[in-house]
Amino acid sequence: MADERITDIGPPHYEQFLPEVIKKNYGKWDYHEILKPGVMVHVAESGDKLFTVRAASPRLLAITTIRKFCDIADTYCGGHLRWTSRNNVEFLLTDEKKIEPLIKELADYGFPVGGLGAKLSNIVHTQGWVHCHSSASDASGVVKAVMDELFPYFTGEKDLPAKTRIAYACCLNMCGAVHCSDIAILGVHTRAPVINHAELPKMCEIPTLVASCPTGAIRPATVDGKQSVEIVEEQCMYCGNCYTVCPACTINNAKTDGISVWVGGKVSNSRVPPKFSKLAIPYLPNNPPRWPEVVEAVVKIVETYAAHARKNERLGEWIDRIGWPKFFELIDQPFTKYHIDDFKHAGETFMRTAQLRH
Amino acid sequence: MADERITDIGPPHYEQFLPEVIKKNYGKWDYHEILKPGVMVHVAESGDKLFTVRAASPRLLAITTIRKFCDIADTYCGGHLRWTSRNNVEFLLTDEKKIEPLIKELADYGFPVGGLGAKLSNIVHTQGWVHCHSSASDASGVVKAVMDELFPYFTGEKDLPAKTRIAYACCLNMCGAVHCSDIAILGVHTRAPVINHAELPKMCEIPTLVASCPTGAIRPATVDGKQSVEIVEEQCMYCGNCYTVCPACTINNAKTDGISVWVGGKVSNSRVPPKFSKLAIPYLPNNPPRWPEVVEAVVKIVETYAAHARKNERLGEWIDRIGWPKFFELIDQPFTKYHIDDFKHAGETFMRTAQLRH
Amino acid sequence: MTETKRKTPLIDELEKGPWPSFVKEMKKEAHKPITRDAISQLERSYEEHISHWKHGGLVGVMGYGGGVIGRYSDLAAEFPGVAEFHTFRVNQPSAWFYTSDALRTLCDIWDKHGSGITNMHGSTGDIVFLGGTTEAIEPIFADLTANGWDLGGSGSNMRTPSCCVGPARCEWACYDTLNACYNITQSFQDELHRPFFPYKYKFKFAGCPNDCVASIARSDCSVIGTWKDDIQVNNAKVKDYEKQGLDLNADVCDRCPTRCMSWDGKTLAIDNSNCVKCMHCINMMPKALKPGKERGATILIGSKAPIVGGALLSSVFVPFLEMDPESEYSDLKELTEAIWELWGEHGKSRERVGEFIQRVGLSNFLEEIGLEPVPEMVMHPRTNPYIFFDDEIFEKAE
Amino acid sequence: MTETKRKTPLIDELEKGPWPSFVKEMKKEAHKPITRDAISQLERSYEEHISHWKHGGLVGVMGYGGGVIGRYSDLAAEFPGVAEFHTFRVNQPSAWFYTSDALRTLCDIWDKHGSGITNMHGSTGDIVFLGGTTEAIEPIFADLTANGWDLGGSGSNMRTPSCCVGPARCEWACYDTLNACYNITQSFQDELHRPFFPYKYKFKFAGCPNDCVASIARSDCSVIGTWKDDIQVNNAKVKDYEKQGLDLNADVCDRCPTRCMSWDGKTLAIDNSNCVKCMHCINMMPKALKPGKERGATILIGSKAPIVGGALLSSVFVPFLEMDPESEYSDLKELTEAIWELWGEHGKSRERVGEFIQRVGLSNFLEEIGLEPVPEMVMHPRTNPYIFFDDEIFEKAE
Ligand code: SRM
Ligand code: SRM
Ligand code: SRM
Ligand code: SRM
Ligand code: SF4
Ligand code: SF4
Ligand code: SF4
Ligand code: SF4
Ligand code: SF4
Ligand code: SF4
Ligand code: SF4
Ligand code: SF4
Repeated sequence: MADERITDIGPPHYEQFLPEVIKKNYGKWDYHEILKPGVMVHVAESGDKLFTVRAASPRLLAITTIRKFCDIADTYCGGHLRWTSRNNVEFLLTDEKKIEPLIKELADYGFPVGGLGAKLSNIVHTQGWVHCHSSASDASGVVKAVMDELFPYFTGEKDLPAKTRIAYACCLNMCGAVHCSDIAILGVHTRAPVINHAELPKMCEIPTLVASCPTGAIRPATVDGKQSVEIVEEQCMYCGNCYTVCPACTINNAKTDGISVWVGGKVSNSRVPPKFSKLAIPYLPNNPPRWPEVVEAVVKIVETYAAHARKNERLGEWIDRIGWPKFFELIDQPFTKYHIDDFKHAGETFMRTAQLRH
Repeated sequence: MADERITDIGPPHYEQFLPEVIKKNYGKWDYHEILKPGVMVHVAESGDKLFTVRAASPRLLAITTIRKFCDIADTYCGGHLRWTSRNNVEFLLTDEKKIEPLIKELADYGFPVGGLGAKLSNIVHTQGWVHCHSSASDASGVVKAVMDELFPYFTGEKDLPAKTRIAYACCLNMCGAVHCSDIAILGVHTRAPVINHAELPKMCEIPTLVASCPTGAIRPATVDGKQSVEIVEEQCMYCGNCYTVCPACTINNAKTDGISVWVGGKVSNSRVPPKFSKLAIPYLPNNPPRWPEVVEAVVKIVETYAAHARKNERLGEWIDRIGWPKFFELIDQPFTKYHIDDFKHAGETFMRTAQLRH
Repeated sequence: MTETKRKTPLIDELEKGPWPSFVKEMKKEAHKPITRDAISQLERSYEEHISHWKHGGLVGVMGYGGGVIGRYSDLAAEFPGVAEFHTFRVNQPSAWFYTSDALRTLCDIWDKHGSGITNMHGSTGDIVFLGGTTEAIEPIFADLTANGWDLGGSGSNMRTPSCCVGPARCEWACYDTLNACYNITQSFQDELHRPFFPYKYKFKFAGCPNDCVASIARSDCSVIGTWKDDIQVNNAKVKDYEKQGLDLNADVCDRCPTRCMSWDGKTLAIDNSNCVKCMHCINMMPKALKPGKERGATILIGSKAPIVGGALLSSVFVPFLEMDPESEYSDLKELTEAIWELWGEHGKSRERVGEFIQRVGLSNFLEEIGLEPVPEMVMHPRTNPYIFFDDEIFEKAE
Repeated sequence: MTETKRKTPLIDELEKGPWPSFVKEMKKEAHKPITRDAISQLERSYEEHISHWKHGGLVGVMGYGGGVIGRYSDLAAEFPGVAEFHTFRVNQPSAWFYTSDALRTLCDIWDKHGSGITNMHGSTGDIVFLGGTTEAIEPIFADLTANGWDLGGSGSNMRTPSCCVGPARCEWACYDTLNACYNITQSFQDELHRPFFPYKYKFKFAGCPNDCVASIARSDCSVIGTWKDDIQVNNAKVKDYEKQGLDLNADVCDRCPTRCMSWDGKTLAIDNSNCVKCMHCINMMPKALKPGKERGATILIGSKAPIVGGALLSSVFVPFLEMDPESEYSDLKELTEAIWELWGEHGKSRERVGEFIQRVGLSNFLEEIGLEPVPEMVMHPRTNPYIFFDDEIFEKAE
């Protein structure tokens, strides 16, 4: 019956989207090699070769662009392409000769290639002012401003010691691997939510709201005869969780929202276990459209890392080797009271050894 | 006035107790060398030499013995001796020829020398049944039983990879560096305190008592019309803190008290930062006078360590190198649910990497 | 390019520069009124330094609890095009492989019903259709399903699983990530679409410890490929790398976390019993080294972002699990169902499974789901003596 | 040997074996009734697997709040000798140096008034007189002070400070531990004897990072010697160690925590800017290497045993402090007084300073005592984004 509602079919099976060379050599790849910035080859046990050309993407794509990618894929790749876990787009070829024309066409259309190997890849990011209500800043705009400056590290024009992963999130919900990135840029609210006491009783359940606060800053209260809540300002650290569960607790603040910078996280198990990113700069102002303070700070960190770290040393491994005091000195940023943890497991981060550089 | 009470004079000034050679070379020592088990020499910049002979001690000493030590010191050391931070006694000589006769006299009196360098030193320990009310087992007895077996590691007859520090405490108060020892032997209570409701109101302040419990297991309750407390047994982890603040909460239990073994702690900042000891064996029975299960387990750990570790590798460094799964396999002890932390910062000990041996 | 309602000098600034511009992308669809208003409202945010979106009420597809994120403008009067501006999370195919045909179909659907702007992809992995009205929800869904596509997850349910490129293109894949991801997604369609958990539950499948989908940081269940036996070494090719300038000692052996390798100029000796499968040496020499042949995965549980109790990385639950596609991953599914049952019953609202485990204690959690404790689950045994003893200890001690 | 009241077959067992026997020691004083009963009661504990001591009530020296630990037998009827069996903590001299004369005086006092058994020494460092009656307290105290000795600490006060052998015999002492220990003890006599803190407060002085008094694990204030400038190297003597069989690479350079050294067979090159003063290389070659010349100490605060919030190691407060005896340690005293004032006012009863700092937050604590935060205080900056922002950030950001 044509009218029957189709549900729960799940995603299409991936196999139908795989190029022939992959179907044939599935699970039988022998090795890979990076041929030039943005281009690699995978060689199968059979001897077959699969070339990948990786192009930048702003992640936010118009269907116009996607259709253009389709045309390009038809021309060079038998219609085959994929996206990566960091939102780059990869074109999959078997004919080595088509690589250069493909790269040229992509470049002409505004999509440079790069980000492979020990390079800066795309910035994983979130919605920001384009779509999210709780964003302390825009996402795509900050990413664009930073990547314009760090562009040579993506294309390979400038060298890096190892893979470098920057991530951006527009609020503490951190929709992205911000908490485990070489450099994390994070929008922060810095003021307790403002409560709309008139709307609150209609929109929110007070017990859920009270329970939502990690520091217990929210207490039930009667305001103008209405059941509502009050926030103990000294206990609030602006996580915005109350705003998520109750729209009447507005956390956004045009004047005081800002951006923090975190460093030294990683995800891979390579050499050292995965690490969280640590606070480098607690607060920078929110200056659209190009966030010059943020861009400058991030560029400084990348340049310092590029100049000082050893080969295959991720940013966090480098800092662990030289020590945090030296890191703050090199990036020319102050160490402040905000850098010292005061959350649940704070004591676990105190320096409990006399092993120090003097 | 002869009758005036003298107070707050503090300890005597140390200088009056220092031998001449020390006064002369104070702060001007050049180097030291271990000459043989239990004997070392310190050479001053001036060329002067100070010999130290270190003898074992049970720490609990009769004044008869101390007077004997005084006689020995008079004979060989111009009356000079000291104790170490691990309760060994050190005789300080300038005449090298007197070393052997001194060692002989000490041995004849029952006090062997050793414990210097990469050896097992004395076991730091506590009161036990000799003097403390909250002890889950005796202290001196367990120490004696263990040291009798490990004796060759003290005298140097058997080799060790590095300094090895065993400590013993008779309850969770841990009066000694038990929590940072290569091997820690710890008396444990394993049952919730029994409350003497008749005595409690007379002896203890209920709010203080309730506040003393780290897990909040104690609640005010009225029992037989009297104000007292009740203990939620499932929440009690037998720390004995309530007993310390209130004698009417008896934690000692002849049937169920026992002994646990912990490994891999250290204090020095040498090579790796100081470390806490970690649980190896949660419970062994309390079997005086020789605690065979405890002795056997500790000897097994020491022998395994001696056989497997590298030079200058403390026990905890060795385990970190081979991994905990291998350690449990080698010492032939099970890994149980008790080994997994469930206290405040438990999550910080979970294995948050795929770096594993398979 | 169609005119927006107002000038947009601030965001226009972001059309400049070498990195592809999201503003250009938005403007490519500015012929649609909805998109035009989205652009104008964005300019307004740039002027005022604040978001103009409001929380969504409950919007969604009939019978599904997730897949659509409701969003409304707080400037609806001024920008009526975005009065409703919901997103649709379309479940991506394993490892984000497409054909141009398939993509064109998706573009056509989105062209017909929405803003024409997308995220390729959302952070969880979905294809995100960014900006559509409430009215369009059912029609979009009908068109999607008619063409073989379905929605992904949102809300307190299983979220859309994702996986690395794995055996499709990577020589290091220790199991078939694409197959596992597809199989799990299909098997748990109900849990994906109909929220009944305390909070979200994410799966990510990485073929090896390089973890190219960040599974250990971003999924409640992280499935990371690994191996049991010896690393496969081709010494002649190791030598080739050396000739090409790789410093075997400084760049490989000294960087091994357990220092279990050594190189004498001819043979790379590996003490495989101390190899922790970190991948570093293999990464350095893809032509010369390969993971062992006895392959499977480590299952780790519990990672999440900071809300509310602080961020977590996943922690080891099953050190080594075979991942034979023939088995349909029954062990993993059994484990998952046991976890869901326990957490589903006792987890608090908005408590991720990682936080739940910390609250009830890992040992208790394991006991309830019937998993034996093994030392691989912890970095080290407890350091505090606050042990809850059961009666069994007295028996064992005898 | 005097007869005890009853046979003691169990503890007699512990007279055997090569390690010196505490039972033999006790029996050496068994001519005293009090000691005889202590032995008998101990045998009883060995039979019954339980302690027979009871909590002390308030016993002590007039005007002092500490120094005596009250203890009573719960079998007083059977063993009247130990009905009261208190301990006396006598403040030891710096680094436990004695002359035979001084020791004989102490023995005579204890012979006259008590059990004749001691601990040389207690875990905090005191000379412990083990077992005396309430009646004997004042006479013992009078005899002690008349001979120049005083009691140490117990209860909620400063506890008896102790120190390593330091410059008296050790070539690595980076400051005068004996002098510092003596000076601090004397300066804070009131705080030592008259409890007014929330809980105990311990000082330990170690001359270098080897920390031979376990200060970092066992004292609220750990003073650990260190240096600022370059390690003093005598390369000829390094070579000698090599000749004698030391493997410079494996045993020294590879074990350096920051790998900041290398040895080419002639020169030991040290990148001193990355040396963390761990002592390892110096420990390995006392004749060849020495700490630098610009010496002082690191001040760390807060270590303690597990009760109640879990054990803690001390953490860095002042990375480097000069420890000139001429200064009378005024900086350290100022810091200490600031800490005592804050903790004294706001600490909960039975809350050690380390726990207090964790409760109020290190940053807040530092602000209150007027110490600037420095990165040496933490292993790494915070990982969670839960920051309490003050208004000043907006100014700074401009
Ligand atoms: C395409 C992609 C998987 C996918 O399914 O989409 C992928 C593909 C490859 N990764 Fe990856 N990784 C991809 C995301 C990741 C991530 C996840 C992330 O960045 O969010 C990680 C973890 C990053 C981290 O630790 O923070 C990741 C950590 C690695 C590593 C470990 C690097 C390290 O030493 O820490 C390697 C090994 C290497 O590069 O030597 C690796 C190696 C590779 C290889 C060489 C594997 C192979 O043999 O094919 C692939 C191409 C190399 C490259 O990009 O340099 N891949 N790789 C992802 C590309 C993202 C992008 O567009 O840049
Ligand atoms: C006498 C004593 C100090 C005192 O004032 O009483 C002392 C004296 C010396 N220590 Fe110590 N240490 C003494 C307790 C400690 C402690 C504290 C403890 O055990 O509770 C430690 C920390 C132990 C720990 O980490 O758990 C300690 C860690 C060291 C180290 C570092 C060892 C390591 O690598 O971890 C050295 C360096 C070495 O041995 O190479 C050292 C070296 C030395 C030297 C060689 C220093 C010197 O040049 O004179 C001294 C004699 C060597 C020896 O005993 O092997 N001393 N030493 C203590 C003797 C205790 C005993 O009777 O055994
Ligand atoms: C769209 C997306 C960001 C993006 O631009 O890609 C997103 C968007 C939102 N996330 Fe997220 N999250 C998205 C991936 C993530 C990830 C990354 C991941 O899955 O790998 C995380 C971190 C990992 C994790 O799950 O912890 C993430 C952690 C959160 C959290 C914090 C959860 C926590 O336990 O800490 C929240 C808060 C909440 O659940 O209320 C959240 C809440 C939200 C909400 C629903 C905000 C809200 O309260 O309504 C956002 C809707 C924005 C919008 O306007 O569309 N989002 N969110 C991602 C989903 C797209 C997709 O389906 O592919
Ligand atoms: C005598 C001594 C043990 C010994 O055999 O040497 C001792 C004995 C007692 N300690 Fe201790 N502690 C002794 C050194 C320690 C140490 C070691 C140190 O100072 O280096 C510690 C660990 C370090 C620390 O301070 O944390 C220690 C941590 C405790 C604790 C747990 C404190 C904590 O914060 O975790 C308690 C419990 C309490 O304070 O109520 C405690 C309580 C006690 C009491 C007073 C038990 C009580 O509640 O009445 C014990 C009296 C036993 C008795 O019958 O005499 N004792 N106590 C040590 C003092 C002798 C001396 O003055 O030299
Ligand atoms: S990080 Fe915060 S503001 Fe940004 S998309 Fe996620 S929930 Fe929204
Ligand atoms: S923003 Fe976070 S800390 Fe502040 S009141 Fe809301 S939930 Fe609590
Ligand atoms: S460890 Fe416990 S039982 Fe032993 S002396 Fe200290 S307080 Fe007493
Ligand atoms: S023993 Fe410890 S946990 Fe148990 S009731 Fe007493 S204070 Fe609480
Ligand atoms: S996680 Fe491993 S298997 Fe998967 S793409 Fe990355 S390197 Fe290849
Ligand atoms: S995979 Fe990692 S741990 Fe194993 S040998 Fe290679 S570098 Fe060492
Ligand atoms: S702590 Fe350092 S200075 Fe003091 S005795 Fe030990 S090695 Fe010597
Ligand atoms: S003291 Fe320690 S850190 Fe410094 S050079 Fe020597 S071994 Fe390295």
